[in-house]
Amino acid sequence: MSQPYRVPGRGLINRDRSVSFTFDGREIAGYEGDTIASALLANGEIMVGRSFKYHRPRGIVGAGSDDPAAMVQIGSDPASTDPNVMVTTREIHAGLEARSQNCWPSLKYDVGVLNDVFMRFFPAGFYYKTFMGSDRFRWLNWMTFEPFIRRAAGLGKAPTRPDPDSYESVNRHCDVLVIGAGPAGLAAAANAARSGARVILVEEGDRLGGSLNATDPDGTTIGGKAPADWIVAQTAKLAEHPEVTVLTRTTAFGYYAMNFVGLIERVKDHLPEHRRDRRQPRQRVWRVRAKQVVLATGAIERPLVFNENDRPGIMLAGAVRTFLHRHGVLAGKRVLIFTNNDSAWQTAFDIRAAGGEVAGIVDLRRELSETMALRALKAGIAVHPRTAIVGTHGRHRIDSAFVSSLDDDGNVRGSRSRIECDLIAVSGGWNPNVALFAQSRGKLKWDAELASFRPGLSWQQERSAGACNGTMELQEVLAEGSKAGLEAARAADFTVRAVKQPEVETDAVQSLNLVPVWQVPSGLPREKTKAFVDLQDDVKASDLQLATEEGYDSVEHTKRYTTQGMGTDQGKISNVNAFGIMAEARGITVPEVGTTTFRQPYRPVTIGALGGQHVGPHFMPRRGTPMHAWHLEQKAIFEPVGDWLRARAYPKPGESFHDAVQREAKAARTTAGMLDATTLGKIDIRGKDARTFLNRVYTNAWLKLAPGRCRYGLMLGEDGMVSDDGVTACIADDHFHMTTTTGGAASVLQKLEDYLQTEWPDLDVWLTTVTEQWAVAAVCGPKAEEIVASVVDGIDLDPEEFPFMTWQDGTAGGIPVRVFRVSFTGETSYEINIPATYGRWLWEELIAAGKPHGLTPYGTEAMHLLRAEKGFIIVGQETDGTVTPGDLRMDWAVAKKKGDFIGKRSLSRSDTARDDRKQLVGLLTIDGDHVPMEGAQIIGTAEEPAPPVPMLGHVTSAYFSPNLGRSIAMAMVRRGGQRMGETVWIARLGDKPVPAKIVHYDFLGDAVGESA
Amino acid sequence: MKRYSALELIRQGLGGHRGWDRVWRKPEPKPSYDAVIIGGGGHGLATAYYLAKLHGMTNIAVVEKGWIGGGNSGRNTTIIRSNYLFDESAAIYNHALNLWKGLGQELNFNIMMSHRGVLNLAHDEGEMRQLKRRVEANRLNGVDSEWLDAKEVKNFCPSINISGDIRYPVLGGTLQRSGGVNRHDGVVWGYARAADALGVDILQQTEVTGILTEAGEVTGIETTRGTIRTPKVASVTAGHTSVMANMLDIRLPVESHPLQALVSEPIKPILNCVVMSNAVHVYCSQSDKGELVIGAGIDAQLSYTQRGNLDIIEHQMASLMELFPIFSRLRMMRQWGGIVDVCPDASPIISKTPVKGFYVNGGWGTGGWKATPGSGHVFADLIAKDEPNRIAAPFAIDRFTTGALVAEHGAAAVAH
Amino acid sequence: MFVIDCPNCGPRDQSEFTYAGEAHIARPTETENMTDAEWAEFVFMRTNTKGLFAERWWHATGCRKFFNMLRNTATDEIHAVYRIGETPPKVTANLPATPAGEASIGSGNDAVKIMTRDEEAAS
Amino acid sequence: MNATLTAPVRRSPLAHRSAVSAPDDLLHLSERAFDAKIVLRGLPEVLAPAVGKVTGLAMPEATRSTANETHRLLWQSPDEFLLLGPVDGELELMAALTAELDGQHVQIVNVTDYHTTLVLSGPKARETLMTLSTLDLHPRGFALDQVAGTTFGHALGWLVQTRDDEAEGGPSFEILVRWSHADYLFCELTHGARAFGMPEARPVSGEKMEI
Ligand SMILES: Cc1cc2nc3c(=O)[nH]c(=O)nc-3n(C[C@H](O)[C@H](O)[C@H](O)COP(=O)(O)OP(=O)(O)OC[C@H]3O[C@@H](n4cnc5c(N)ncnc54)[C@H](O)[C@@H]3O)c2cc1C
Ligand SMILES: NC(=O)c1ccc[n+]([C@@H]2O[C@H](COP(=O)([O-])OP(=O)(O)OC[C@H]3O[C@@H](n4cnc5c(N)ncnc54)[C@H](O)[C@@H]3O)[C@@H](O)[C@H]2O)c1
Ligand SMILES: Cc1cc2nc3c(=O)[nH]c(=O)nc-3n(C[C@H](O)[C@H](O)[C@H](O)COP(=O)(O)O)c2cc1C
Ligand SMILES: [Zn+2]
Repeated sequence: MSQPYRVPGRGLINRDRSVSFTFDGREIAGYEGDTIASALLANGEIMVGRSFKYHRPRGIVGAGSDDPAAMVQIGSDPASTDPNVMVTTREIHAGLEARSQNCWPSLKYDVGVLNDVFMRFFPAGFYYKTFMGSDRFRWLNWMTFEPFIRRAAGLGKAPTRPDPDSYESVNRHCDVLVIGAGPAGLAAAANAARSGARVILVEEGDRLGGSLNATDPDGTTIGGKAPADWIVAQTAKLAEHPEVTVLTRTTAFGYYAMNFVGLIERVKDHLPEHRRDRRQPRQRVWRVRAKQVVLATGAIERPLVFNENDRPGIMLAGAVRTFLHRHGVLAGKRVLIFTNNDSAWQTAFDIRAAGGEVAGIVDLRRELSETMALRALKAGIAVHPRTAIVGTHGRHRIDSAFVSSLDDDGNVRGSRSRIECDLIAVSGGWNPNVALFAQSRGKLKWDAELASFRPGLSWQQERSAGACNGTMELQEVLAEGSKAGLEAARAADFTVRAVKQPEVETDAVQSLNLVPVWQVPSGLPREKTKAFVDLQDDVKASDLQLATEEGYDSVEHTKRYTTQGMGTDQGKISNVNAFGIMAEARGITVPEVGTTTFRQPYRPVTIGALGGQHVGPHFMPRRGTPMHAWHLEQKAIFEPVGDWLRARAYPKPGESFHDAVQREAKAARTTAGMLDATTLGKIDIRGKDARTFLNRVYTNAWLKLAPGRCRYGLMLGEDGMVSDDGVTACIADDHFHMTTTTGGAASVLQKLEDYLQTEWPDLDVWLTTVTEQWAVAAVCGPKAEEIVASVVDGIDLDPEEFPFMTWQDGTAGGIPVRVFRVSFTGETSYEINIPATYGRWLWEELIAAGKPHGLTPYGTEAMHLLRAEKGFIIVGQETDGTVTPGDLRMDWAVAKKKGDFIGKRSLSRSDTARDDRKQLVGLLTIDGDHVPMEGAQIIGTAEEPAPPVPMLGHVTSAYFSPNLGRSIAMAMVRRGGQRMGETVWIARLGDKPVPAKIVHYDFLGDAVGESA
Repeated sequence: MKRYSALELIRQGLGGHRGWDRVWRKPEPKPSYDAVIIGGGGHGLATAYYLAKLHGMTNIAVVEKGWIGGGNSGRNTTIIRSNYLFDESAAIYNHALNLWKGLGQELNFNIMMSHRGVLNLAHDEGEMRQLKRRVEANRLNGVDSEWLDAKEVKNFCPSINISGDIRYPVLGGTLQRSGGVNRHDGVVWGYARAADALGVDILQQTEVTGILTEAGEVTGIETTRGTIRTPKVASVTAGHTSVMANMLDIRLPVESHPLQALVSEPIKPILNCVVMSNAVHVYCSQSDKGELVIGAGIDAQLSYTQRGNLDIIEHQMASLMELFPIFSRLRMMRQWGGIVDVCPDASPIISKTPVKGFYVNGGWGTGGWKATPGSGHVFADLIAKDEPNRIAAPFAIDRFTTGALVAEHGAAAVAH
Repeated sequence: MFVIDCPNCGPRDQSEFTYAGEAHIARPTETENMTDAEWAEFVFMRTNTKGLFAERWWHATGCRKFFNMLRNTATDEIHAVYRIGETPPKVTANLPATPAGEASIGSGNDAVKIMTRDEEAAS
Repeated sequence: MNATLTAPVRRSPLAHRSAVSAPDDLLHLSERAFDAKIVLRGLPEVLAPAVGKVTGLAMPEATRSTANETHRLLWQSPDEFLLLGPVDGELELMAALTAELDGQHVQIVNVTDYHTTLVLSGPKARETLMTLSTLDLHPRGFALDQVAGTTFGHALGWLVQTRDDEAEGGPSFEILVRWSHADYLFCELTHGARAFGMPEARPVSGEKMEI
């Protein structure tokens, strides 16, 4: 394993540890500390994938998360394969499998390349202009073409099995969050740390130091130390402060309101399988609330936009340096430099210093600095001033470039000459990495010298330092970082004194002298020029120009029409170039063009990591009652009710759900049934104005309810619609126990607090929720009294003595219980409330006591059935937010004479007071065996006419009643209350409507049991 | 207007794409128009298009404070369906759906209308009941809609997890096969191009700052580019509906909330339809480009910042994991927010107002994209005739006074 | 997510709070004598202000108290919290210059991404 | 009393769980059930004399708690306090307080069975809580006797620090959590602490929901 592009003695990799992995099945050798990119490059591989639209070969361009298109698919396990992984950020380890993506059958021979052949017919937005079908060939429309387009689009492949890995999110508060650990960030963190502040330093890369790791170690000293030693010293200093947290492999992905910053830490992907700690998540989201933030995210190099600039082998000049110094890889044997600024010259010097060959420096500028030219001369590097690369050659990797000199107007002059090279290192300048600053809603300003945007006005508690602030000289970068660290600590209320800055000595090129050239002339007509701006989405300069000409000229329209910057890299290296080209096309300046919006995330974030630990079994609490385990043991069928899980029925072995419900419902009326009613909301209400309060929140009258008694109440919203119901008991003159629906418990309490605190603060009332203080077993049926009597002491349970709608205190096994004689079934019923911790005991005692009497536990389905037999409503089933008490024909529950109550005024609005509204009725199908579908619509004719069919209403509830031996249904029917005895029809899909008779909804009538 | 076609593409391709027409002009505002539409979103542009095309009102302008399509039209998850519960809603959304079907061809602009089918999932008894009620109402209203049990759901959309041991298992769902998604920008541009060709002036970067009245009647508008006289002003400003109405001291029952959406990185086809779920708050589809397009929930508070918060996204992703654990390793590429104008009954306002000549179309909240052509169509009718037609009438503002709400919470609860 | 300074509990994450709508809409008392339209004003109509907005929040997981908050809905900047029944304090906020426009900074929307010439000159 | 009954069994929400610990005493998690728990609503000045007399405790400042050997009083809001007392002592406590506060504008509610108490202690307790809570749980942000009602993932609870960070064994926190969230929270805490070697507990599940 020769690694022919590895440079001896250079790089911060561990040469003692070889690591190999596979790329498209071939074994590739590298070292610990390599990324896939650096290892591929070390082996002379530069092409890794195909572009999105034209399937053109794509190679490695950047050295970090700025790379636009060098992405692979990792792994082949259907559960854990990862698409779209950037080779420049993925560290290698044994067992890693990488595969090129978006190509078929192979990377080098891809049929999708046909798109490339026809590229001229596929300009920006071409799909808007075709595929819409024509008058003659309607079928030639999008539905016909879309499947093909879809298959060609997309990049990698999603896993097809659930993710085996876990994720988590954690919260942190800190005083100073420093983002980026280059020289600026390190200086900031060190200075802030001295104050004793809580500091978090985050670095996206695998090591601290940022661009210092990409600098020639022999050319620069900081405070007399080589860069690597300085980094070590800084790191050691940080480690001295217990309040400092340093996170590497962690990207700040989102800067949100109020200094809330999201970080994503890649915990284990860089490790081989056997070294991954099972106890650790794959990735972790840090949710950081920072008092102050220091942005030290560096600058991102931008390429030049020139003809045929997208071939593999064309790389950012800075990336070439990074691979050289960081990874000990010189990505080409013969490197041509192409630039409009000084910084790329450094690449030439570094290559020479490392013993590499430089094919020349092609510089667009006319004026070149003398010192630089001299250095080049000394290094034996040919310099071509005022020259442009006008084309390149080489199929899967460039082999040569064509250059032409430029005239005074910047046009191509004279003939093309060919320079052989296998790598072109380009630089079009540096863009301060302002993404997070912009996300924080700071305002950018245009910097003419950089020809780029830099931070202008801050909005949140942050400050930028170093290259992200447009400061490029190392000495100043350090000074700015230190200052930012101190200021941030002080702004977070810490005191700290400045210390002396280390001196920087460097022979590195620090000047820029940039002359912006947004599109390098090619001497060819526009349509013949393939000058790419966005290498991922295949956006060419000509696309931007065409969009502008067509009228999609605002920056946002151009972006959307061409998809510029809409790929996974979000245009990190390409956007500013694109803005420049748009500006030229429109004849205005770049700041006048403006920017598109920098949105979160800075870099794509794993969806699973955002979900964190709150997935699978941890998604939502499974709320259960104290008797829940008992229900589970009985193998009950459950249903989710909000976040509760309630037993729906208890089928016996071999029994169907339907039969179980029938059996349970029958038992409740013939012997005895028992329901776990714990989940009902319960509110303890106390105060001398409690009655007045109830009188205002319920529709009926409460002033005269005597202690010991209970009453049913309906609650409305101010819009007059029924929102909740329940029974409230008067415990004492100033003390009530309210129950609400299971689902309404939380919202009713909020609503009551709201009215008390904001509308009626003069009322002397306290509210406390006691929902889970009590476990509730509701025993009903002819044998209920006997059963309850054998468990509850201290109460005469005889219905004569303990009448319906009263309550009494007693004990069970010496434990105080409160028994309510309320009924949701119509049967004689005892709702026994016991402190929750005794719930399971009570339940089992009742089961045991009831056994000789045929006591049958019943679930919510039988409960629904039983209450429907008696015509009791369920809020949320009979009602849907559009139903008034009158619609329910429950006017009896609305006090006409008392004063105001919530929602009262709405009941007299013209529409609400109409007499032809839908009203609740009972329905008896003529065929008593037929149980209509809940939700079925009711129509007025025996045959279903063609749509639209006038609908009279719908079935809200329907059951087969075992106690009546036939089906029963409740329904909302237009003018229902006035149509007793009339026949309506229940519409059915694909079948004749079923006739049914409108009846009162108390199916059992007063013949059975108790009613309110 | 040069017609678009494959042939034209080839011709232009050979000629270096030099001969395309501008999609729309960049006119200077005229001193007066017969009507002015405020808001260059899908609804506003559709309104203008139908006013010009069907009512011959071509001396009109669309005034847009930013770039057309920059509001919710450019931010939505493009879910199209018409399976609403009440007759009034079914009428308007189905009207829209029918218009969508031929719209690309009518506008001569490919809006990439993809009728991939929309699944609405049910996870408990209550939802089943509600959804079945909707399916039945839809059927009788002539809206295509069918009930699928959990297995059928899985057959239709193989990437969904219907396992019984998730927190809220999928018990079934409804399917509207004619529902689907389209390309939001394409719709906006298609309408703009067609309206422009009919003579409508599209005035971008022009903000309406005031509405002029005399004796209770509209006489014109103030804009950041001067005064424009007109007897008819129609606000179609979505998130800013209240701001417009407040200019005339009209208060509306509307609150503006941030609503977020996000896209994943593009991947090869993995999700073949639109999936929406209420209990496990998810709505998701895959775009032609390959990204998963995922809608999040609204932030509770009102806000005009066009941004939302991370916690909403986190919860959204956890929910997505319930139904699509296979998406866990994919990555969120971009998230953004819109400002949605929510009405208390989750239905829109298409209405005259107490000020003669001032019309409001808004309150579409989280779900107005699907209505775009229908809304524009009936609103144009209202503006031209000064009377709402049968479809628009139920959505007049006075329903909040009379109580005749069109309470579509069940059908609209998941933001979409 | 906001940090909301609960008047009782101090600064807490927004996740502990429930938004409770526009503030200072008193429930009418003599409702019988109101017209349907007047009643609708109370029940449904909202100002929905773009700019400085008084709203109510409920510290649901903490003290369970409602309180008022002044927030600039054009930027989400929180200017004050104050108790129910109190009148909103006077504050200065960075408000949009036009009704539907954007605040000069902090809205995050299109118009305000880049410093104006005036701002550059001033800074 | 009915002779047929078995002796009452008091079962806590987490009776099916046992205490768990991470190696090296990094973390301990257990349930302490059946503390008497009483909500006192009323103004502090109204409550103070009675509380003092019955428990010997002073009223706590906002977001703080006061405690002695037998009782702890948590501030919950300006007019709401949660009194914790000896196990099984709630009825006596209720009676004593009711007697003392008779006729006052107060509310006294027994919520002993509403909540249970999770005790999380050890040097990694803070970090574990940070996986679920947005509070500033650094010692500088949350200290001994401090109280906060907040969310832990999707559960609600009241958090109080009952042992100082400097004490042997590290800080100790108690979370009062309602019955139906207790199992969720217990499991979430073990899940959040798995990096410290905590054995993970999985939420009880297995409810069959399809027919
Ligand atoms: C994240 C998200 C997802 C959504 N998903 C769906 C979905 O899947 N399906 C669905 O049906 N709906 C969805 N919606 C809702 C849908 O986007 C909207 O209902 C619909 O786009 C509204 O269109 P519009 O034309 O009325 O408004 P917009 O497109 O918002 O247009 C209003 C225009 O008015 C302009 N304006 C405002 N004030 C002024 C002024 N003073 N002067 C001039 N111009 C002004 C604005 O700049 C804006 O361009 C979603 C919304 C969002 C935010
Ligand atoms: N010659 C030139 O023109 C030129 C251009 C650019 C930079 N530089 C040099 O670069 C140095 C600037 O130092 P600096 O500290 O400002 O920048 P830097 O590039 O050294 O460090 C920035 C660091 O931030 C990290 N980062 C970026 N975004 C991040 C995120 N979202 N989350 C986490 N980490 C993130 C990067 O990984 C990087 O390590 C100076 O030495 C300067 O000379 C020179
Ligand atoms: C359906 C849809 C698909 C989108 N797909 C992409 C995409 O592939 N890449 C991308 O960068 N943004 C995509 N976006 C988001 C836009 O870039 C942009 O964020 C959104 O229109 C809101 O505008 P703003 O972010 O400029 O405020 C998409 C938006 C929508 C509505
Ligand atoms: Zn509080």
